[in-house]
Amino acid sequence: MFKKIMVANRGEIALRVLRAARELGIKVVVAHSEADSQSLPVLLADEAICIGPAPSAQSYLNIPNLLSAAIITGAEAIHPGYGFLAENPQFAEMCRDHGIVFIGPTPESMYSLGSKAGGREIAAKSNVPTVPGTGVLQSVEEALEAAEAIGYPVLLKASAGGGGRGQKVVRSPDEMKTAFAQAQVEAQNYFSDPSLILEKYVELFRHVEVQVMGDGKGHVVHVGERDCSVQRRNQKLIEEAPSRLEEPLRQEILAAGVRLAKYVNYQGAGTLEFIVDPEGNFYFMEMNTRIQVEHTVTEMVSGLDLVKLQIKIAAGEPFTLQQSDIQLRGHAIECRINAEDYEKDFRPSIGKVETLHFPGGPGVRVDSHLYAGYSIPPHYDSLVAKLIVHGESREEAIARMRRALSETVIEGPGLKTTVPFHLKVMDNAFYQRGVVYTNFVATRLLD
Amino acid sequence: MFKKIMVANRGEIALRVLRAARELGIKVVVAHSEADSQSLPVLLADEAICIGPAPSAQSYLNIPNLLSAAIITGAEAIHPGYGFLAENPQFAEMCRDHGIVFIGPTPESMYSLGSKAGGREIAAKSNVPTVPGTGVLQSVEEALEAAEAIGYPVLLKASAGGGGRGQKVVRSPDEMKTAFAQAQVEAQNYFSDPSLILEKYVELFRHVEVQVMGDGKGHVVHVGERDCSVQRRNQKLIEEAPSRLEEPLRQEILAAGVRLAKYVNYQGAGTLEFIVDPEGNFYFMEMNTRIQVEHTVTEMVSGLDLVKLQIKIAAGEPFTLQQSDIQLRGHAIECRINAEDYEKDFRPSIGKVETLHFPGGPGVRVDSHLYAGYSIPPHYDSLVAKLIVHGESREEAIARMRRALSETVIEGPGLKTTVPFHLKVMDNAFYQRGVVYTNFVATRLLD
Amino acid sequence: MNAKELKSILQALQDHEVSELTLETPDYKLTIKRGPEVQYVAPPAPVPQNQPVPQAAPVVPQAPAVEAPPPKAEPPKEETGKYVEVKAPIVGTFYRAPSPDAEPYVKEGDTVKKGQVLCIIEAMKLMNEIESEVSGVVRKILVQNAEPVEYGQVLFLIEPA
Amino acid sequence: MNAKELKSILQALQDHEVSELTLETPDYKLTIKRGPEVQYVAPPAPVPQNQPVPQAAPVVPQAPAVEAPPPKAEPPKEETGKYVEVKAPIVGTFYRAPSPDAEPYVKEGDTVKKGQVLCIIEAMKLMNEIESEVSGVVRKILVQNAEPVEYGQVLFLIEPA
Repeated sequence: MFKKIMVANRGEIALRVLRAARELGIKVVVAHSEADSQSLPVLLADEAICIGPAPSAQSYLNIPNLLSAAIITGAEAIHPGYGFLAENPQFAEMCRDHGIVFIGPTPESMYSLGSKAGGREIAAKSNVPTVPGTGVLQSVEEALEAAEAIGYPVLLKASAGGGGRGQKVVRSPDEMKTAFAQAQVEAQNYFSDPSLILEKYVELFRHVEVQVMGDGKGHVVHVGERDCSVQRRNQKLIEEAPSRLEEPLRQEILAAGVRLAKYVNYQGAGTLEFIVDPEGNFYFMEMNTRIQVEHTVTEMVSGLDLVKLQIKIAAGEPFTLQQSDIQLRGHAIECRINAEDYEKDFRPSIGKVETLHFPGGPGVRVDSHLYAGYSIPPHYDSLVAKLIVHGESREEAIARMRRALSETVIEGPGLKTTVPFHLKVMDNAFYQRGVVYTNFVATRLLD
Repeated sequence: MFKKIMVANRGEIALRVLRAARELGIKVVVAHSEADSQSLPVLLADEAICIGPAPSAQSYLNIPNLLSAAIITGAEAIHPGYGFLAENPQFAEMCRDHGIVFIGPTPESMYSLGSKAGGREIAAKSNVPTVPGTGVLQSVEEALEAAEAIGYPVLLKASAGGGGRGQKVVRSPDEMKTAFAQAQVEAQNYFSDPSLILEKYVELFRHVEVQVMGDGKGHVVHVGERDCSVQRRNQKLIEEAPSRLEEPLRQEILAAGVRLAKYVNYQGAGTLEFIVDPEGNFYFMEMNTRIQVEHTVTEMVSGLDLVKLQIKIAAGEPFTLQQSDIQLRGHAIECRINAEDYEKDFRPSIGKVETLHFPGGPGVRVDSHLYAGYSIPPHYDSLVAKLIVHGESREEAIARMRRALSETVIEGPGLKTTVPFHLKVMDNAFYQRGVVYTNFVATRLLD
Repeated sequence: MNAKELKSILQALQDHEVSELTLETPDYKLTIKRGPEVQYVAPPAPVPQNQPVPQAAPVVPQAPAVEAPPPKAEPPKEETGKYVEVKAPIVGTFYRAPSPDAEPYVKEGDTVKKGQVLCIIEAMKLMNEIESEVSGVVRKILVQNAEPVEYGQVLFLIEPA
Repeated sequence: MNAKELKSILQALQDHEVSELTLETPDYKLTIKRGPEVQYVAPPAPVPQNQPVPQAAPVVPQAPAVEAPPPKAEPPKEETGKYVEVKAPIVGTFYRAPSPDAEPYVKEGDTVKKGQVLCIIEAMKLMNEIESEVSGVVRKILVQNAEPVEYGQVLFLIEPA
């Protein structure tokens, strides 16, 4: 096992890694920016080292400074957390070149899974469904034919495109001709290339993801799945485990996740994201090759410490956990508490935390780097606390989350958090019944 | 289900009951003394009612005021917590007389189990072993005969006695004659009655207790057992679940607990305390007819909410939980954090909490009524927080407890807590190996 | 040591973030703790009222999602000084009269004698008579008939004779 | 002892970062505790010069069971005002000379010119020369040869010409 590792991250995930390492008896170096010199992970670290000024590009994304920091502090491995360099294969490669263990998958897995096309290819080879689509279309006629085969509605997309621009939803053959011409014009305007492709348009779906752990030697297990459908602008706000998918659909998705991860001989913790439509069709979207914010709900239902497992696998310890060892129990929900003013369109709200009181009692877990007197710096994301509850049933978990939220106090001059938003969701009848697709926040939470 | 209940207690257990009730959608009245008017349970309550001045005898033990408080606030039931009136059968009876549900067993069970003799009789009838002993001895010869049958060492006790006075340990027949005479004199002096009894002297033992839940209609399940051997002057300091007893001994004790509880047709949550010697002999000591401080470790390994179950049973909801439904997982440890100066012989230390920071992260639960700015009143017991951890194994739980303790900050002018004591226990090799009898603190924790 | 000197010391303490100061001279002993409380020990110098002593903000958790119970009737602050408060010695239901159709024991403005019954508090079906501890005039009755009262709740304000 | 005298003592305490002082003379006994009683586990944040110490006591969690790392060398407070600090622009290992057997680039007391190399910092096997941004005299070298340095760590104090 390692004697010393470095955390190349900040906030609650730096604290999470520190906790796991400390429980394993490993010393922890926390690399931090100047803005984070008084952060809780820095205060609790065995060693702290400043790796640059506040802006991420010069600190948490500064590969030379991070590697130098690991080298001069004698850290044997780097945990990248999530975000920043966690899914950067170059960084993983440079760690390896400098004899430092990158706690994550191999650079090769990251390269191959990192692109949409790469992921699609691997999915096809491991017999995991992706959203049906075409190659570049030569004509409207070809588009009509393909749409007929795939089934309406379909999505016309610029082949060279991205970010949703140049996309047209087509709901019937009648609309195809006009839409095709318009999409071509837009594709030409945005990307200087009028080539179009077409794929199935999934309008209403749940976001379901499978947690896997692999040893890089062919052994892969899943630790159940999560539902992360409560989103706003593609940002997850509330996650839960297990999903409310029925059997055998749930087992099929879990099996698909394991199949794909085995195909790439995956090492460490990874998440396979799927979309699932109301008819029970599911499609693989992408794989996140890192620990995720919402890994906590999986820990609550499994009793496992996923970050410790990451570290142990990276250290080359035998990964002996079998699928049958993993017993999921009860239901867990995580609310991401952001320093945002929910009533003002989730506008970021920074400042000093003067009064802080977190909930306790049965089934409540808090992962937060806040402390009374801490000033939330303006340079980074707005996640300030993760409130996680576990209950025997989803119903109990919701009641517990409502209770826990009502005990939470995070106050300071001008400081707002999303606690009131989460209370509103817990009180929402659609949420309580589990009727939650990714449009939930936009359509079900209106005043 | 009840619409409103009253908590007739204070501190962390009042908060615990409040949390359970709130999650069940029940309104909570917190009855409090004048000294507790700014306590956390009072601040979080739906209603608070002052029932007397600071001294317990005039407030938390003031039955007329408590009953009046329940009546005038319209509370349908009273939860007594632990301590105070929790094991007072008169109180339970008066609640019943006034049409208020006492959340606990029937007064009849409490009467019959409340005395040592009563407990011994019930144990005998339900075939549960108690410490072997005699009736009143007529002579030294009879004592020698009985000691031979029971096996040395034995304990000579005043028949009319209590509180350890007039007791003599006899390790061999040679010592008997002198000891018998001395004990007779002491018995005469202390209790004006020279009658002596004799029982087996168990010198080295673990304190193991079985958690049961019954519906008062004959259905009883156990929720595993706890080891509470880390004690100081008979005060429990650290508890864990499960015990480290080997099979089938563990199952025998669990079965004995259920047998006895079934025999009295037990209703609600109860705990059967056993002592277990190094040879695996176990003896029933007494039954605690209430929720206990250390119920939390059982909740951590079972995933059940015992206080909610208490309330549901008291409300007459069908108790459908079967033994096979109860799956225990992993290992849990609780440290009782007391406001005491461990280095000065655990002298109580009161004052204002100025800086407060509790640990978080995986497997950590905090039950505490503290908040930053709260003044610990001098009138009540010194328990200020329960820190509970859960891990896959006992080893992980110990590492996690050490980590969690090291994150804990409870500070104020002159305020000391037992956090350093607990850290010392977690670092103790005997504790880590699980070699813990009730003499652990006295014999293994010397500097 | 006069008030002015003390004031300038206090200002200096604040400027220099001093948390505690003890000064003993043959003439006086001075102890100052800054923050929530300021103590002066003999000989008592007049405490300047307008001194800038920082107040620690009380850090009290709030329960945003929980309904607060209706605030209890509180006597107006400026009046209480000259009045004697009659508080509920037990928890129960407050009654102004011995029976529903009887006259109240007392009304505002009535003169009462020490030992005179002011009201009853019903607790566990027992009627407990509450007597006045002073002679004087009933200036305020703070609880409505048949209202529940908690321990220590102020029931009457009496202006002693 | 008068207020003025006390004030000047307090100023001195702050200048020299004294947290506690007890003074007993035949005439008086004086005890002063300054500042919040807060221990930092991590390296102390650089204290801004010539600035009042923060007013509110920061409520910073401590980790009683965690070993504190050795404190980093800090420049003496009273001197820094007139000096220019040369800080590490990258993380790495500090070397005073271009090779183990070479003379150091500079010694204390040396006069340097703007742009002159003061040291090298090795990072990822690359030697990075650190140049002086001012002309002046090297008054203090705060890091030992071959010692690791973090970003922003003060390496030299230079008195500008």
